[in-house]
Amino acid sequence: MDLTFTPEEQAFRAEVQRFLANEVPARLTAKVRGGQRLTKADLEEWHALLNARGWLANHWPKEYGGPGWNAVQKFIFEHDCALAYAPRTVPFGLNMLGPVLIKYGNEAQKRYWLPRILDGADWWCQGYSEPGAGSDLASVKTTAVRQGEHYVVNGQKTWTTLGQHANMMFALVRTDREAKAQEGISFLLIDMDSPGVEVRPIITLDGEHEVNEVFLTDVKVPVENLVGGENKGWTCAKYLLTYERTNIAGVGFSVAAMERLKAVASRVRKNGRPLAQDPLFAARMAKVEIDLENMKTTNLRVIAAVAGGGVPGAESSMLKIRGTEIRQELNSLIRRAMGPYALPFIDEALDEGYDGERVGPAEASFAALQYFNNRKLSIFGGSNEIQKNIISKMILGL
Amino acid sequence: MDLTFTPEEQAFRAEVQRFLANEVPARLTAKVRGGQRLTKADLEEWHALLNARGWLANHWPKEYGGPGWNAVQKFIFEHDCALAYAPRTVPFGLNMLGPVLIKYGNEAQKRYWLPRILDGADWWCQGYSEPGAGSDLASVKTTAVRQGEHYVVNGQKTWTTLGQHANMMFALVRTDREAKAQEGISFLLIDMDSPGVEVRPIITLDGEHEVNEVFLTDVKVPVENLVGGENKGWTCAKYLLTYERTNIAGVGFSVAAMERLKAVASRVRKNGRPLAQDPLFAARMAKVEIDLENMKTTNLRVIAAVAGGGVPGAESSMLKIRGTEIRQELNSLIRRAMGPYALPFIDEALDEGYDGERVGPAEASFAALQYFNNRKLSIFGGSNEIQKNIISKMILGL
Amino acid sequence: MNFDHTEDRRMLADLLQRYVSEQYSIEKRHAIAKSAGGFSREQWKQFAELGVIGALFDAEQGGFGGGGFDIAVVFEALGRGLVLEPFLPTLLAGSALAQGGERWAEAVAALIAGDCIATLAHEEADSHYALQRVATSARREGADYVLSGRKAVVPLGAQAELLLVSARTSGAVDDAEGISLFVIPAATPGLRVRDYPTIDGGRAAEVVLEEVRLPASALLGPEGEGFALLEQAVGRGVLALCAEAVGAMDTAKAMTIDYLQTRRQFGKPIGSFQALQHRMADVLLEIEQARSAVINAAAALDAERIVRERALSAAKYSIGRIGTLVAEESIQLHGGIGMTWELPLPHFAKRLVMIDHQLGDEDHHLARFIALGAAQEAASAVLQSARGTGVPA
Amino acid sequence: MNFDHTEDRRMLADLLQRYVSEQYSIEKRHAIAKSAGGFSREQWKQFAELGVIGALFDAEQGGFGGGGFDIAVVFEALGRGLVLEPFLPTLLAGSALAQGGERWAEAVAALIAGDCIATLAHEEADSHYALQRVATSARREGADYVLSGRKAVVPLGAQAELLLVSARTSGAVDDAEGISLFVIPAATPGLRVRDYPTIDGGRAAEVVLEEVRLPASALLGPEGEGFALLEQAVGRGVLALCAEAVGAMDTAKAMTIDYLQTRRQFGKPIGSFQALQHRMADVLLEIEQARSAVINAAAALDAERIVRERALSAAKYSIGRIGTLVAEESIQLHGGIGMTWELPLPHFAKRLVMIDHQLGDEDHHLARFIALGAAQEAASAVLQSARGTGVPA
Repeated sequence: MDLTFTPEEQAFRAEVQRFLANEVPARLTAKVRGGQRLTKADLEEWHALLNARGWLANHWPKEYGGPGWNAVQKFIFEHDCALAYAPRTVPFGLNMLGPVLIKYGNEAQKRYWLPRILDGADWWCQGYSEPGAGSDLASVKTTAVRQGEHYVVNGQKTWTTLGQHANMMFALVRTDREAKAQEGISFLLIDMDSPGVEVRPIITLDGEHEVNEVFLTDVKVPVENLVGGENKGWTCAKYLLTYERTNIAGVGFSVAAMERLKAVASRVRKNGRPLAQDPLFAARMAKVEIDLENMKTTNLRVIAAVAGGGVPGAESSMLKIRGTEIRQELNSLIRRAMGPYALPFIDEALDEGYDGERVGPAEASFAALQYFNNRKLSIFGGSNEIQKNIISKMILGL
Repeated sequence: MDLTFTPEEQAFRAEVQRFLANEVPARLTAKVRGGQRLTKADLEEWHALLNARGWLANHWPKEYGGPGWNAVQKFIFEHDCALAYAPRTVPFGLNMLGPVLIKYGNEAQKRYWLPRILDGADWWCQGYSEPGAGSDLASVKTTAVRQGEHYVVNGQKTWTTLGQHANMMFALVRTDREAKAQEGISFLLIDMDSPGVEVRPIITLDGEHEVNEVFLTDVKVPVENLVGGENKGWTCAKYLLTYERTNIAGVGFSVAAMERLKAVASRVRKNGRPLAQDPLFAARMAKVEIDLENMKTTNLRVIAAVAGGGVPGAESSMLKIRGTEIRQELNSLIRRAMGPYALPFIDEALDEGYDGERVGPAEASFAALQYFNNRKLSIFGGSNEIQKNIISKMILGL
Repeated sequence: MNFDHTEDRRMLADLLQRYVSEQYSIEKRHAIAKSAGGFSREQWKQFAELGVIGALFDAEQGGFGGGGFDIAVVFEALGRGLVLEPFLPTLLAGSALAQGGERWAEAVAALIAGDCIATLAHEEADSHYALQRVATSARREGADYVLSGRKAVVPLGAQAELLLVSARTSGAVDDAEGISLFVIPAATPGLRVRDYPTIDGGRAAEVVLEEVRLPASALLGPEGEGFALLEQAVGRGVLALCAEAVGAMDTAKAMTIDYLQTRRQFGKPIGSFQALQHRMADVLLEIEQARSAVINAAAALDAERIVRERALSAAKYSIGRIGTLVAEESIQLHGGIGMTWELPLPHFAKRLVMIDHQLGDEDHHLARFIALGAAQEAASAVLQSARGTGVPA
Repeated sequence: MNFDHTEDRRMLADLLQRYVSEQYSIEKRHAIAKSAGGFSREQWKQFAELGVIGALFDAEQGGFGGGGFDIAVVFEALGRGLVLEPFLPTLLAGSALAQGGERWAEAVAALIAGDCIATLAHEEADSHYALQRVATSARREGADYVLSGRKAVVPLGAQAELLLVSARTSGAVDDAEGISLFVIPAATPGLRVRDYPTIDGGRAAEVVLEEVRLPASALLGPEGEGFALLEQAVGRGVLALCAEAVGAMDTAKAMTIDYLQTRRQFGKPIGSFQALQHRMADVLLEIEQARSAVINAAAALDAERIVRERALSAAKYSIGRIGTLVAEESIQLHGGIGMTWELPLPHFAKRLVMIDHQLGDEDHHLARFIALGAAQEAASAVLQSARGTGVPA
């Protein structure tokens, strides 16, 4: 057993760090560090940079344009990106649709859509959730009726993250109304510019527009946009959901947040001393730091098991639960560290180029906001309650 | 709203405190304070003392020998008894059977049994739980078949606390095997000296003998020992279970334990200072102290609501849950305060008259033991999980 | 012992609760929050007419309440509707002013009538809730005082007509002694205010004092002895925030129970899932503990200092911990919908979490509770040894 | 990065696990615990022959292991069966002896062969886990040392033939400097031992040193410099306890899962109740975190001091917290039956809780982790400023 990186892994890491240090525009990392909003153009710029380097679709096989990294390399990359305050990538095309197309798409679909994910020609969004369905994904109500060479789609999707930027959506639709639950579902690629598609913003509790409702009224979708065969969509859906994500624990984000927290707590003062020396706050920090140190190794153990041929099952649910709890706790502590300065909410300060007077510590502009926004971590992507159901099902067999 | 005691309540309290200071043998309070075992004779002595004063059956109406106290008086009495390290009373006759007889017993039963509870002629134990039933009390399997002027009882009871001392047991038995669950149950008074009654000890994890199994084989019970009518036993059972107990939160015990904890933490030293000044330990102590201060008022609010004609329902479940959690936390902290001295386990030191060398702080002889023993608090008397079911049922109506 | 409110207090509570529930919808609240000042002067005047402001002051001060339970019932009712009007700054500044004697009676009367808005400008960038930390200085120049410094996150600092400002006339930055209180009209030269919204829908401001020259008559109470006044006023504010939180918790609880009962998933109401039931049971239980903490604090408001301040810190600690729990659990139990602006629930959640950032958070008050306890024990040890009675080991 | 054990280590782990599960039943354990010495010499000899003791020492010391992961796999396997034999005292005393050079090689060989029992007598009544607190004194008299003091809760203090005792040759009671280590045969005059059982089935003793006269050759390592040796030995003991706890957790987990699957209530297996499922899921998740903590500590055992000690304290803190959780939850999920002596489960629970009382509890190690972190940051700040690179704000 050896927790240190091999010389090859170290060399790889050095290469990643060089790239991050030299090639990511300071403008972008400054925005991430400052908790500012990333625009569509920012995200496209970052995708293009990674694509130029061949690192964008790092989960894809080499033949489709992936870099051919192993699990440890992917972990290193995502970890160091977070530490360098690089932007996140948008996962809908890269991590969700891509693997489904690679596994279930036909040749024409692969040849057409995969390169467009890489070069940014398409911005994908997700059409999984429906109002009132929540974690019960199989209760799809949106229908698709075949009429000649088209499906005619009617229904409503929700929680469509960044759908306002998307020109394409992959969606679960019901093609057989007689079939039960998971049968009768198909996986369709829908052009968002088609007549009958309407995107309405959902404003979240922090006042931000990140998610959307999408209304689909008599939307015509060519039959060649069906992936995996009619009524076989649930197979694609499940594959997408259980698709191995090295980053489900978000360890990189947590490591970055931990560094941030330590820096804040050394800067902010209480009773004339750094907050980091306040016994109660120090204990909170140490507890989450230890939990994170443990999680780093738990995460790597799961990655190692997968690389060795194992399949992450209940383990990835554990990573999801504890990983999001740690991120949320770190957000909480950064918020707490602000003291009364958690209150101010200066909307303009979240946009690039803001040059108004700052209020409070540097993190004050986003600390409470990120805390509230990241309550979503334990809800979206399969709520932590659903993950506990999975764990007990797989372990208790009940 | 006024949280202070009225002059009448203060006078009553002074009277109770005088009694406790002057009339409880120091030998008994020393044993309670030192965490030593109370013998049958000790408990009988304490009952006799209270009975002489007319305070033994403090929940009973005056006409049956109760003192006629209101809810606040009962609370004051139990609170100050705990603070004075007075022994506990044995609840089976006083708090369980007594109220059932008063409500459902016939005149002859009341006239015969109630005085015997007061004067100690009978030592009662409980025949509710059965092996494999746990919190599902209605699944009684012990049968009672009427034969002439007797019932013939067969079956097994378990978790019979202090059954080794008892000469009488009140038991739930099934008198109609065709009826479903709660129907067909009867409430019987069984003489433990009858042929066919066998008591076997259950040794608990701390090595103590406090609970028992009771085997009943062809035990003949006279029909006049039936309380509340054949097949009507569930009514008695429920009444017994929901019978208003002012002391379900155990606030008195917790207040005494809190005092004890503070004294220990000022005496034990870490890094040359009292443990009470260690920031982490101080925070643990303060948290439970605040929780207890809140619980005191929650408890009184429930008592006041009952006194005002309200019925404690979900509230008494809340008191049970949080009350036992607080007691367990206090036990934990006293254990923690022992440091390495939580380990020694000198059995003889728990008996009266031990004059061997003491090891560690005064509390070391029982701190870990009480901690382990009191894990039962959240299990027995309706587990805390069952209490949460009750709360959600009554509030969520599901 | 008696857990019933007086008839008057119960009537006031009922009246205000009904008023808030009927007249202060979440839509109205959003509109008020977005308005220029962040609260409604008209609404404020109505509250004054209902006697709600007066309930925070005693008869001598021109009100008809002013006890711990008066503050508690008023703020609990306000919390149920997330009322934005300046009750807290009025209570903070008004409590201190009302202690200042005859000279300030007129100002207090104006507050009670709803004709004047006052606030307390006390916290500073580095104080992180420590009450005695005051770097803002007030130096004597002839008959005047000249104040310099910065005050942080002052509630309605830009809207108030009167600012009650703490400044140091002597002592080191952390001394309780040497703090003086000054009453400053908003228009005073040298006062610079930076107004901003807060994340829970309110308004606050950074207040900069640049050589603000004040006549000696601006001083409230004796020079250098402002701390006791400050502590008492802040204590009332702490009680108010705690009660407000319990009101907000009750609303969040009702909304969450309603959601659990009506929302269906996997073919059943989600409230039928035992894991969620048990978590909701925990939430209910904690809210009852929070309610008791507020009762304890209200009951202790007239007790001797250590008893009073310990009960207040115990309450604020409890409210900080439980408020955050209730906020997080009620969002989580709602799932995605609990994250949306459209629902009233998350606005209650935001307010609950932000209450922990006002007048001292959970950690601050836990540490303070410990420190006050140690002081209390030291004092009683001295007393006991003087009496010749030892604490039993 | 590599998460597989070496072939040798895996074989040892498998062998020992099988041995413990087949040869060390709970009945046997109860019998051994009740026996006069509290452990079985015969059993100990068998462990020696299996090479398990040798696995705790490296080749230079006469063993064939001695690495962090060797300690971890051995103690994890022991924890699965609650083995009572003196692995921990042997590791503690042996690790220090093995650092003492040639002169102690024979003693170490006897330990490895299972022919001699040694223990570490270090803690004192007032130390409450603080490693540097030593009041026991050793004064020089001619060529001899004379030791006086008391040692608390010494594992197998009455059964060991050799006691490694810490005593102060200089410095104040809390100084890390001035601590010396002495090797004392059990029969030495002036050594008084009070033997007693422990609540988790083991044995310990109070050791009183009354003017114990020792030759200078009894000194292990240089005079006054015993702390580093002590810290390293205790560090290995901490790792061992953590690994033992993970083994015990695994057994408690398996028993609880089995119980949830088979025990029926209200007509269903109790494992079908969602609230219990979610709590069990939490327990599983925490155990995996505990396992990772042990891996981190084992991997850091040869790292520089602060890194090593921080990982050890992080592990002991994690194990203390999680061990208690696993103990309490597995009893609670078992219900009443979990409270009975007859069941193996509660004995695992007792051991898990008591591990938190050996070599520093949860709070002690959390505070130590914080203090070491502050020291580390201070050191790296000095280094950084020397290099002229600042930490980004």
